[in-house]
Amino acid sequence: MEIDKRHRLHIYSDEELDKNEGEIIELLKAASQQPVPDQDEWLDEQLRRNILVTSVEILLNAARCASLWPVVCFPACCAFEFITTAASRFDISRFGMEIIRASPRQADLMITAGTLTWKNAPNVRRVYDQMAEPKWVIAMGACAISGGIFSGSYSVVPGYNRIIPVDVYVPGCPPRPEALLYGIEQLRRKISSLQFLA
Amino acid sequence: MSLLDTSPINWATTGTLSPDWPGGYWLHWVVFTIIILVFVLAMVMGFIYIERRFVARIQSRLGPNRAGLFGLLQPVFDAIKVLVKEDIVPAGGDKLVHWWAPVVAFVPALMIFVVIPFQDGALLADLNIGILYVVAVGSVGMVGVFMAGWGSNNKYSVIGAMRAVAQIITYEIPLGLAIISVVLLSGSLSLNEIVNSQNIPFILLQPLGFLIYFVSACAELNRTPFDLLEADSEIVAGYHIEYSGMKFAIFYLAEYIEALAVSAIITALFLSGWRGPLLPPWLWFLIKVVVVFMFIVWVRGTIPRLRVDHAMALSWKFLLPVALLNLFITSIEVILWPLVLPWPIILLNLAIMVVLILLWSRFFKLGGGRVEV
Amino acid sequence: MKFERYGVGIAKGMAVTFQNILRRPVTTQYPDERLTVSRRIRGNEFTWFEKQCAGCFTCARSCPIHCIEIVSSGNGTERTALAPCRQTCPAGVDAARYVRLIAEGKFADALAVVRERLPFPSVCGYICAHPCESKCTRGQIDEPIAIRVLKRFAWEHDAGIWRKQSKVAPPSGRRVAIVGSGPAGLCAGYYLAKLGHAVTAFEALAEPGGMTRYGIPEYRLPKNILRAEIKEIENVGVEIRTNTRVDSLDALFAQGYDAIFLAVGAQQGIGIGVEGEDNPRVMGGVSFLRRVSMGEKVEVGDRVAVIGGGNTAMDSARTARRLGAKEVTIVYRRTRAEMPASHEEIEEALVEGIKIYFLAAPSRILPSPLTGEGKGEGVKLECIRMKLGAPDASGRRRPEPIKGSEFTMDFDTIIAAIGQRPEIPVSFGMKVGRGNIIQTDPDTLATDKKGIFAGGDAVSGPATVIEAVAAGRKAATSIDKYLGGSGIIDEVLAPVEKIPPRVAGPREGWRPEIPTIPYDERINSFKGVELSIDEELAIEEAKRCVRCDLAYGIEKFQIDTGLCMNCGLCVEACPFNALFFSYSYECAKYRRRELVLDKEKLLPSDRKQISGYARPDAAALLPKQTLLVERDKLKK
Amino acid sequence: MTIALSGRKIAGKLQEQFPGSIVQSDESSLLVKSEHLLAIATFLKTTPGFDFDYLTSVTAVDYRDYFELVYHLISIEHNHSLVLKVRCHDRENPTVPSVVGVWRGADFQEREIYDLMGIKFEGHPNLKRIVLWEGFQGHPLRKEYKGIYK
Amino acid sequence: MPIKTEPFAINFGPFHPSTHGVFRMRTTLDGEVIIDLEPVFGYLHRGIEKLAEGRTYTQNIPFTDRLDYLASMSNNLAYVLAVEKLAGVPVPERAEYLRVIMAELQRIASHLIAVGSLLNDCGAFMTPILYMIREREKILDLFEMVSGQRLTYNYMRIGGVSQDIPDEFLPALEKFVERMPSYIDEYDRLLAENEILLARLKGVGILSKGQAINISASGPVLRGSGVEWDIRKVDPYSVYDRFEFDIPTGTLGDSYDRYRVRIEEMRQSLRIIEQAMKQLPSGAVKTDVPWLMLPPRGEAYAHIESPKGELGFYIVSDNSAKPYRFHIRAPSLINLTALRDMSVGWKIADLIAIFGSIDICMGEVDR
Repeated sequence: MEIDKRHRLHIYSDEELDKNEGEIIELLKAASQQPVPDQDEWLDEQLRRNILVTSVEILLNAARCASLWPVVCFPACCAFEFITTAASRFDISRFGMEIIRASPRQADLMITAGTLTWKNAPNVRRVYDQMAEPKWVIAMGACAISGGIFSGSYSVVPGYNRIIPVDVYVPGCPPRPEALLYGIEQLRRKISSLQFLA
Repeated sequence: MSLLDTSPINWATTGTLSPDWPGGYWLHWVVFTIIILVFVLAMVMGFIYIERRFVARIQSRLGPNRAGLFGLLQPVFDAIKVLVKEDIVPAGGDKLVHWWAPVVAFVPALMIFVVIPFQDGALLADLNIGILYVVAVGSVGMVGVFMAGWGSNNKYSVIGAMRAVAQIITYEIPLGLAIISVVLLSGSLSLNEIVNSQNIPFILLQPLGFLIYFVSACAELNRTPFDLLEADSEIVAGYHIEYSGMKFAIFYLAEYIEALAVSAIITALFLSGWRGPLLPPWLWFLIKVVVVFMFIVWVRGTIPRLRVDHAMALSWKFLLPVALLNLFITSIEVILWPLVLPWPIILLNLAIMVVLILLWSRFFKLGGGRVEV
Repeated sequence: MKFERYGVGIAKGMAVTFQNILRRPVTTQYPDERLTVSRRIRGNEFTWFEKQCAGCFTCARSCPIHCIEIVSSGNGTERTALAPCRQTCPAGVDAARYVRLIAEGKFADALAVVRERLPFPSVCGYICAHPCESKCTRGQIDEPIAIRVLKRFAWEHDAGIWRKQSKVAPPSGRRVAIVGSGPAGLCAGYYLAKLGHAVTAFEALAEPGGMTRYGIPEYRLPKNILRAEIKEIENVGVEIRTNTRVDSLDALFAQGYDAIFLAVGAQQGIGIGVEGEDNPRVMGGVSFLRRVSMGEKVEVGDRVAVIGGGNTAMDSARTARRLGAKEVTIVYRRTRAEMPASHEEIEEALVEGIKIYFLAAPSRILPSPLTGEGKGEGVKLECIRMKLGAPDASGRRRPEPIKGSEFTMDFDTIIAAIGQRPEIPVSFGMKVGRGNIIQTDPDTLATDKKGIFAGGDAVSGPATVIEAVAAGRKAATSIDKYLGGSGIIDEVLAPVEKIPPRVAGPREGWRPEIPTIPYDERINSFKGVELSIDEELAIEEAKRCVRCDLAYGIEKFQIDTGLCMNCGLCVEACPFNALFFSYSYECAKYRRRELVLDKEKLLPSDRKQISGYARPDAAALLPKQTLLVERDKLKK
Repeated sequence: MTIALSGRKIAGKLQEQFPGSIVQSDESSLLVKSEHLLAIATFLKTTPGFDFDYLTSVTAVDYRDYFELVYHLISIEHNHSLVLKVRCHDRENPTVPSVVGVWRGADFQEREIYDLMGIKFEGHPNLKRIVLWEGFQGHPLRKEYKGIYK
Repeated sequence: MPIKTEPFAINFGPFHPSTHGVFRMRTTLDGEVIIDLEPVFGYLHRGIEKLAEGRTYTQNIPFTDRLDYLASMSNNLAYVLAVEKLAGVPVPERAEYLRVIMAELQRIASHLIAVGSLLNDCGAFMTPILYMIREREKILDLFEMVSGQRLTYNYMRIGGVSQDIPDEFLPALEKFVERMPSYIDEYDRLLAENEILLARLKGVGILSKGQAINISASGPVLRGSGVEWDIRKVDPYSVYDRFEFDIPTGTLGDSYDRYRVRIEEMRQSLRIIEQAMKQLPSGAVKTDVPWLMLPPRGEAYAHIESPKGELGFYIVSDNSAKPYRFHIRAPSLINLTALRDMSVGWKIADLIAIFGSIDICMGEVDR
C-alpha cells in the first residue's frame, strides 16, 4: 500500500500550527487578567428568599445530583488523588459518578485536578465550552485555586477562575479523597438549591 | 370469555389464538407491543444497574448505592439527567444524518423482540423464519452507528465508525454459521419451534456452536474484548463523542437493548428458552437472560481489548473455519440422530470442541502488525 | 504469535476476577467514611496558640510561597516562657534583654542587665564558653547570635549607670573567709559584701584571680582587664590578702570568721602516667601556663608536643607557639568531634599552624640525644594508635589501643594537659571524692562540717568560668541564709525600659565576621587576638535576635489555605511550638475569599485533635512554660 | 562504583589527538573549545579505551558573562564517567554545535536548552521551542529574565 | 495498482484518557497505521527550575515532590543527596536506612500505577488498575503514618529525614511486606499469560539494545532492552551496597519485556525492604543543619535510580542561601525520544500500549 506523499499538502505544517496556538495563548493571556467572579450573589439571594423549589425541579435537581459525570481533566498530581477517590477505597461511584466520560459532551462536572499553565489554558477553555449545560466546576487543589506553589511562575495561570467560573473550591495539595468527597457534597447541596423553571 | 379472566398463562398455552378472541390479531398486537416495551425498558434499567454493581463487585468496590434504596434508582436518575441535558449538534457535521443516526440505531434493536418467545407461543409474531429475521434486523443497527460516526464531523468518531463496520461484517458470518448448526438440530427456523425442540439444551449438543455464537455476539454488541468501537483509551468515545442529551440517551439505551436481545436469543437458541422444571416458564426465561448478561459483564470486567487486526484475524482465520467444521460435524450427527442415544453425542461434541480449538489455534497466526512505512 | 494455549490465560484471568467477587469490597463505609488517620497528618486546618506565638515572623519567612501573612501590632509583652539562651546560662544572665538593649543603642543599660547576674562582665565577655549560643533559636535558622562578643562590647561602652543602682547593705557584723580568689570565690565575696558581711579572701599566689589570672594566657584575657574587674569587687568591700596560704580552717574560725567558703579551684595538673614521665623536658599544662603568666621566661625549644584535648591544651599549644616554638603538635586520643575544647579555640589553633594528631595516646617517653643545635637534651615521645570502642559512662566513646601500632616523634618539650585536680591540703580535713573534689550538698554547697561551704572547680572539677560564677552565686545565697540573712542576692541595676515596638521580624542575614588580628602578628606577641567591634556592627548583629523572651502582639495572622501546599515547613520552623497542623479536612468553600483563615478561625477553641506533625508529642507541648528561676518579683 | 575520570588525565590524551582544543581541565571536568566539540565527542564515543556511549544529561548554566554547557558522559561497559564542558561567550545569539548526531539522547534536552536559555544548536534536526509556546518573548532561565510576579 | 489513500493528521491531545497527564502526540495516520508522530510537551511546564533559583535549599524540597508526583520520595532523595554531596553534610545511619525503605516502597507504588495504567490502556475496563490502586493505598497509609501526606511527602531533609517513624510503622510494614508477594502473583495470574494481552504487547514497540543506549534511555525502558544498568548496583548511593538484590532485564526490548521488568522489580524491592527492616539501626535521624545553610561555591551532580529511570540533580551553588542553577535530569523526558522510533508503523492501539509501557509522568517531563 503505497502512500501518496503529495497528499500531505492539505495537512497544515507543524510550524503553522504552533504559531497559531501561540497567538491563541497570548490572546487568552491578555484577556484573562481578572478572575471570573464567584457566582455567589445569587446563592445568597437564593438562600435569603428560601422559596420552595417546585416539585419538578426537586426531581430534576435530585437526578442531577445523583449522576454527576466528571470529564477527563487530569493535568497533574491532583489527578492521581482524584483517581484514588474514584478507586475502590474511596468509591465515588457510590454517588453515581462512576462513568468518567472522556468526551466533554456527556460530562456535566469538570474537576480541575492539576496545575493550569498558559499553554494549556485554551484547551481547558475549549473543553469547558464543549460541555453541555448545566455544567459545574470544582477547583481541586491549591494550584487550581491560586496557582499554589507555582503561583509566581511565568507559565502558570494563578487559579482556574481566571479562565472558567468555579463553583466549589477544594483546598489542599493534593486534597485528601475525603476533602474531595466533601467538596462534591457541597456541590450537590448547591445543585439541589438550583432554580431552573421559575 | 372476557379478557379479564383469561390470564396470559393459560391463554398462551392453547397454542394458536382461540377463535373467539374478541380483538383478533390487532388487540394481540397492541397488548404484546406494550409487554415488549415495558419488558425492554424495565430490563434495560435493571441491566444498567446490574452491570454497574457487578463490575464494581469485581473491582472490590461498592457501586452506586446512594440513589434510592440500594441505588436502584441510579439508572432512573441517569436517564432523567441525560434527557434533560442540553442537546448539542456539532457545527460542521451533517445535521440530518446526525439527527437520524440514533433513531436508525435504536429501532432495529427493539424490532428483534418481535420474535423472542417469552413463553410457549407468547410472542408477538410467531414468524416461521424467526432467526433469519433476527440476523437481518440485527445488522441494520450498524448503519445507525456509521451515520453517527460520519455525522458528527469528528476524526475519532469516523475511525470508530470504520472499525464498527469492519467488525460487523467479519462477525456476521460465524454468527450465521453457528445459527445454521442450531437450526439443523431443531429443524425449524421459528424460535418458538427451536425452543420446543430442545429437550436437551442445545448448549450440550452444540458446545462449539455456543462458543462461536457467544464470541461473535460479543463482537456484534461491541462489548469487551471487542469494544474497539468506543475504546475510550484509544479513540476517546468512538461514535457517540459528539452526542449529548437525548440523542446520547438513545444510543446508550440502544447498546443495552442489543445486549438484552442477544442474551434473549442465546437463551432461546442454546439454553432452551422458557423450559425449566419447577418455576413458571416466563420466570425461567428471565433468570436465564440475566445469567447470560452477567456472564457478558464478567467477561467485560476481565479481558483486555483486542487490536483491530487481531479481531478481524480471529474471525476470518479462526472462527469461520471452526464454524464450518462444526456445521459439517453437526450435519453428520443429524443423520445418525435416531440410531444413537443423546449422551454419547454430547461427550463426543465436547471432545470435538476441545480438539478443534487446540488443534486450530496451532495454525492460527496473528501476523506482526507492523507496516513498513 | 501463536495461540497454542488458547483460552488458558483468559480462563485464569476470569478465575481471579471471580475470586475477587467473593472478597469483601474495600470501600470505606459511612460512618467511618472519615478514616482514622495517622496522628501525624498534614491536613488542611491550622491551629495557632496566640500565647505561645512570639510574633517573630519565622514561620512567614520559612514559607516557600508566602501564604502566611502577619501584621504585628508592634507592642511586645513579656512572655511567660523564658528565652532558651537565658534558660541554658548557668548564671541565668538575661541575654535576650541585653541584646535587645544593644539593638536600641542603650549600651550602658545593657551592661547593667549583665551586671545584675554577673560580677565579671568583661571576663565573661572575653573567655566565656557561651553555652547560650548553642541553644540560640536563631541558630536553627542560620547562625546563633554572637552573645559573648556583644557582652564584651557592652562592657567596653559602659557609662557606669549601674553603679547608681548598686546598693551595699549596712555592715551586718558577721565575717566570712574565702579561701582562694578565683571567679567562684570573688563572686561569692562580692555578693556577701553587698549584703553587709565583712569578707576577706585569702590568695596563695601573688595576685588574685585564680585560674583567670594564671590559667588563661594574656592573648585571650588581657591582665589589665582582669585587674580592673577585681578593683570593682574590692570597691564593694572585699579585702583580698595575697601570698597568704591557709593551712587550717580551725585557725580561721579561731580568728573570728563565722563562715568559710573553700574556692581553691583545681590547679594541680594530672600526670600522664607513662614510664619516663619524670623527664625534665616534660611539664604539666597548668604549671606551664602559670609560669608563663607570672612572667617567667620558659624555654620550650623548636618542637613542642601537647598531650590532651581540652581548653588548657589549646592554651598551652598557642602559648608555646607564641614563645617561639616552630612546630607545635597536639596529641589527642579521640577524634575531633569528641574534643572538649570549644569550637573556636580549635579553629584558631589550626589557623595558627598547630597540627593535631587524632586517635593517638602517649605510651612511653625516652630521653633522646641532642636534637636542635645545642639546645640540650630533647625527648622522644612514643605514641600508640587508638580506635574508638563503645561509649563509656560520660557518653564519649572509649578509645582502645591498637596492638603494635606504636610510632615515635622527637620533641624539645612535652606539655601534659590531660586534666586538673583540686589540691586540697589534708589539714582541711575535708571529705574528698573521686578526682579529689570536695563532697558538698548540691543545693546549698554546704560541706559536712558546720559553717564550711565549698564551690567552683574544687567541687565540680575543672569547668568554665560561667559555671564557677554560678557556683559563687549559689554559695553566697546559702551562706547568707546560714548567717541568718534572707539569701536574696538578686538586684535590679538596669532601669525598667519600655519594650520597643517591632513591626517586622528579626533582620535577615548571617552573623558578621568578628575582626581578629592577622596571622603573622600573633606568633611572637601576646596581643589580644579578638579585636573589639564597632557600634554599628554590634547593632546590626543585635537586630538579628529573634527576641524569644518577648511576644509581639499580632493584629492579623492569616493563612491562605487556597495557596498553602501543606508542606509543613512553617510548623517545623516555629521555635515556640505555636503552630500546629490538624486534620479536619472538611474545608471546601463556595467562594475564594473564604479560604483565608484569620486569627479567630485559627485559635484552638474547639479543636481536640491536634496533629503531631513535627511535634511528636503534640499534646504534651501545649501551652506550658518552662521556668528556671521564677519570674523576678523585684522587676515588676 | 562509577569511577569519575579526572579531566586532567583525559586532557593529556586528547591534547595530541586534537591540539589546542583543551581550554582548561581540572580534577572533576574538562573544558573544550566549542569548535572541537563534535570531533572530541565522536572520538570519546568510538575509541575502545573510552567508549562513552551513554550521554546522561546536557545542562546549560548562565554565568552572566558566558553560557556554560555541561555534558555528563558515562561508558556502560567500563562504568566510568566524565564531565565535558563547553563555553560560549557571545550573549546575543550563542551557538554551539549539536551532539544529536553522536548521541540521539541529547535531542529533547538541547531543544529545552534552546527554549529556556536561548542557545542555538547547529545541526539539530528540529530545533524549536519544546516547553513554551511559539509567541513567548524571551528565554526564562536567563539571569536577566524577570517575568516572575512574586 | 496501489490504492491511493490520503493520510490525515490527528491529535492525541492534552485531554486524552490514556496520555498519563497533559501530553500531546501530533500523529499523521494512514487509516490505522501511524506514519509520523511528533510529541508536543509543555502543557504542564511550571518553570520549577526558575522558581527554585528564588528559594532556599530547604524550601526547594516541596518542589521536588511535584516533579514526578508518583515517586515523590525518590525525588526528595535525589535532590537531598545532591545537596549533601555539594555541602558535605554527614547523614546518620538510621536516616540512610529509612531513606532506602521509603524509596523502595515508593518504587513499588510507582510501578503499581505504571503497570496498572498500561493494562488499563489495553482495555481491561479499569479492573487491573483498581486492584493495583487497592494495594497502593496500603503503601500510601504507610507514607501517611510517616510524613503526614498521601502524595507530596516533603519527608527528607538535607542531612537526614524530617522525623523518625512512629512506633506503629514497623508492624504495618511487616504485614505489608509479607502480604504483597501474593498480590503480585494475583496480578500475574490475572493478565500475565492472557493471550489477548500477549498479542497486544509481545513484539510491539521494539527498542534494540544499541538504540536504547544511544537515546540514553534509563530505568525499565533500558533494562527491558537487555542492558544491565541499574544505578543502585552500578553506582551505589546511600547504603544500597549493603543489600543483595538482582536486576531483572528483558531480552527483546518490546512492551511485554518492560511490563515484566517492572513486575520483577516490585519483587526485588520487597526483598530490599525486608533486609533494610532487619538491619535498621537506632539513633538520630537528622544531623542539625541550619535552616538557611550556605553550601560552598561549586557544583554537584547526584543521580539515583528512580522508578522511571535515572533521576539526576545538577546543582550549582555560589555560596549563597539559594541555588544558582537547579537542573533536573528527567528520565521520562529522555525516555520519550524513543517513542517516535518505536511507534512508527504500528497502529493506534499499539501506540497507546507502547506509550503506556514507557511509563512517563508529565510533572517530570515538563518540569
